[in-house]
Amino acid sequence: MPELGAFLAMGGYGAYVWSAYAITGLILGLLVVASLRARRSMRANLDEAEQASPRRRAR
Amino acid sequence: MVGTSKTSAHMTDPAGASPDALAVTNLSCVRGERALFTGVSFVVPGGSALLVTGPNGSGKSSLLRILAGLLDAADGSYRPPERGAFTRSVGYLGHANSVKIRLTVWENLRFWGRLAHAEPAVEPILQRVGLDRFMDMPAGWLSAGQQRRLALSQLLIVDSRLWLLDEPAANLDSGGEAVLQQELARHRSTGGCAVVTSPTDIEMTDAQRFELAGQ
Amino acid sequence: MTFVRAVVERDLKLYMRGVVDLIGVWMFFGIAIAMLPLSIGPDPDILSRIAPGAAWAIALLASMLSLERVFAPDQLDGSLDLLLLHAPSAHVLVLAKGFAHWLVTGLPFVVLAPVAAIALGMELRGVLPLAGALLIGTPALSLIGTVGAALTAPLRRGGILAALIVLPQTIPVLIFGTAAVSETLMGRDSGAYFSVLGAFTLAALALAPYAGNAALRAVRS
Amino acid sequence: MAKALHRLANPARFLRIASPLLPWIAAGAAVCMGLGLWFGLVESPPDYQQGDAARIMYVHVPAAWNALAGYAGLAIASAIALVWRHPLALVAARCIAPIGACFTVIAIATGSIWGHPMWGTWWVWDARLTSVVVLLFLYLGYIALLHAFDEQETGERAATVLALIGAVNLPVIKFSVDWWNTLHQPASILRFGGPSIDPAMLLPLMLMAGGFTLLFAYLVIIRMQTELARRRVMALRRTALAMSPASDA
Repeated sequence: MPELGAFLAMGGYGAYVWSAYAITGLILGLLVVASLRARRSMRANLDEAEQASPRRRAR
Repeated sequence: MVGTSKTSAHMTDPAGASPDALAVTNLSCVRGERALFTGVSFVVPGGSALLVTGPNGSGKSSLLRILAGLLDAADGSYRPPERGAFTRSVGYLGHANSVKIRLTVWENLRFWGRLAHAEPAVEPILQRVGLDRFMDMPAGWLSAGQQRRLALSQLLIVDSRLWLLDEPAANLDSGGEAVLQQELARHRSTGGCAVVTSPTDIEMTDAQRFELAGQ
Repeated sequence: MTFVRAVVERDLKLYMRGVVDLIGVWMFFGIAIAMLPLSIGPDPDILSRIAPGAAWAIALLASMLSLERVFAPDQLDGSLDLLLLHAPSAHVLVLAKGFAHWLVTGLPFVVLAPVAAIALGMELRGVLPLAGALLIGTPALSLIGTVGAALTAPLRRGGILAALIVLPQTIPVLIFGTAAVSETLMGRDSGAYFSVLGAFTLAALALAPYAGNAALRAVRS
Repeated sequence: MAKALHRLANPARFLRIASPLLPWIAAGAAVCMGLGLWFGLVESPPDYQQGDAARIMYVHVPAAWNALAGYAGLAIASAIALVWRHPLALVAARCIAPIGACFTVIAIATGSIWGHPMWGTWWVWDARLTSVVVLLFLYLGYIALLHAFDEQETGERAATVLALIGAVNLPVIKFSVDWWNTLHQPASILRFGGPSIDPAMLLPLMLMAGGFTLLFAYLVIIRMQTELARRRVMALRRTALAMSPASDA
């Protein structure tokens, strides 16, 4: 597939272009995953704390 | 949520206390999301003293810091007594001694004396608290009790009407306590008033009591 | 102003009683300058070119070393409360503290930095511009530094954090301070750079008291 | 204005408004970035000078814009926190900071990668890159100060003051750095922006910028939800502690 090859080569700048996009994707991806995970675990904590609390409040 | 603090020193006082009294109305203090105390009200007339007791963390120090103007109240108001014949309205003796261990005893007090425009009073006051013998020593050589006396002398040199004393007897030896009681009595006899905190109920001649329960 | 005088004199006395720390700051400056030829190489062309800038940058770093002595000791022993109670306003206290800090870590570099720059190969005609630029610019550094010191006053080891938050704020002073010297050395008219540098110091003089007051209010408890 | 802010400042109300929006923001970010990638990597022509290396622009520039806009947001939230004492503004500010710092790191990394084929070295102290580095230091200083204090509230107040100082000083820093750059390096090789940009490149750039901005907003809301939940947990634990018998100290 010469087209794909040319696309990946990016006119000789492939290494630069793809590494830039990879770094961006990696950082943003990690950020999203970490944020979602932190929210999930904190919500679990919150449920636990509300279960334990004597006067239970509606969420 | 707590609204913006409005601690004006010149609000009209509903208790109708005389101008030489400290009037505290409905004072609240919030730390983070925790209320240290709420709805604290009292009047300390000239010539009298109030002993504030309560467990650690009940907000005794915060109460004094609010009254000294070092901290904002979450709610409520207070009105310090008018200066009258005194040089200042409010004087404060904090938990810490404000002593510079690298300066001599005399240099320590002289600095506060300069700020209070009372330099000539430095040596007489050092005599009154019994530190005149150590005048030229670095304050770091003093014992904890003697450093507390030096902190007390810093309060004396300001000549203020309202004394705010945060656990003044902490670290004081028995001689120092006698000096403290003597100075308090003298201060009250000239029309001054005082708010004193202590972790436990202590001996204090005809003082009002106020207890912060802690929440 | 009795208050300013009293505070500045006391702070100077305290700095001098702990003069070992101060000498440490000045020695840091000297050693860091001496490290430059050792790391960069003794090439006089390179060294003389970087001399004014290096002197400026290292003087800036050195003056950050003593930021934790501006407010933290007073906060620790309770003096800060009393100073605030005695002060006509917190703004005045910030100015007095900044001035005392400048006297021990700004003013000395007005003398030390030209000497260091000559040691690095700067021409003699750069001495006056460098000293002048430092004289005009370092007060701004001390004032900004004082605000950083106020923000970190209650911290046990606040010195590094103070430097970390203050250094980016001092970039304009560093840029115009070094440019004023290098432009003079290149024989160009550098009056404008000195003016801008002076404007920075005046702006710091006008704004630092407010920022410092806000900082002290923010961290007290 | 102030009243509307007050209404939104209620954390419960904020959650009620923001939470349903979240999937839409996420979808918008995904669509924008997907289209942006397609147009940017496939449809748009290579730059006549820089060739395909110019395609790095479609991640570098939106990251840099958002890094800067994030600091503006941080400063605005701090100002609101200082003036009106809105607790939600403090939450917003502390949640913006790490995200803004990450976007700044992206801008620096991609700028460096872009610079290598253009300049021949990985790093050139040009005005734009230097400004972004300074921005990173401002973010890091804010975060460091925020977490330096034992009491969270004190750290927040101190960091708020720092954010505002930085916001006042940032234009001066930017001006100084720009000016320093013209002094030392008359011509910058890296040129983009301005009205002269090819429309075929403008479209993906705008799409990516929109996508990055929506992603930024998405992350901020998620982190604010987390932080608000954490505060609620702390409050519940504290009341539980206060209500428990004093014997188990």
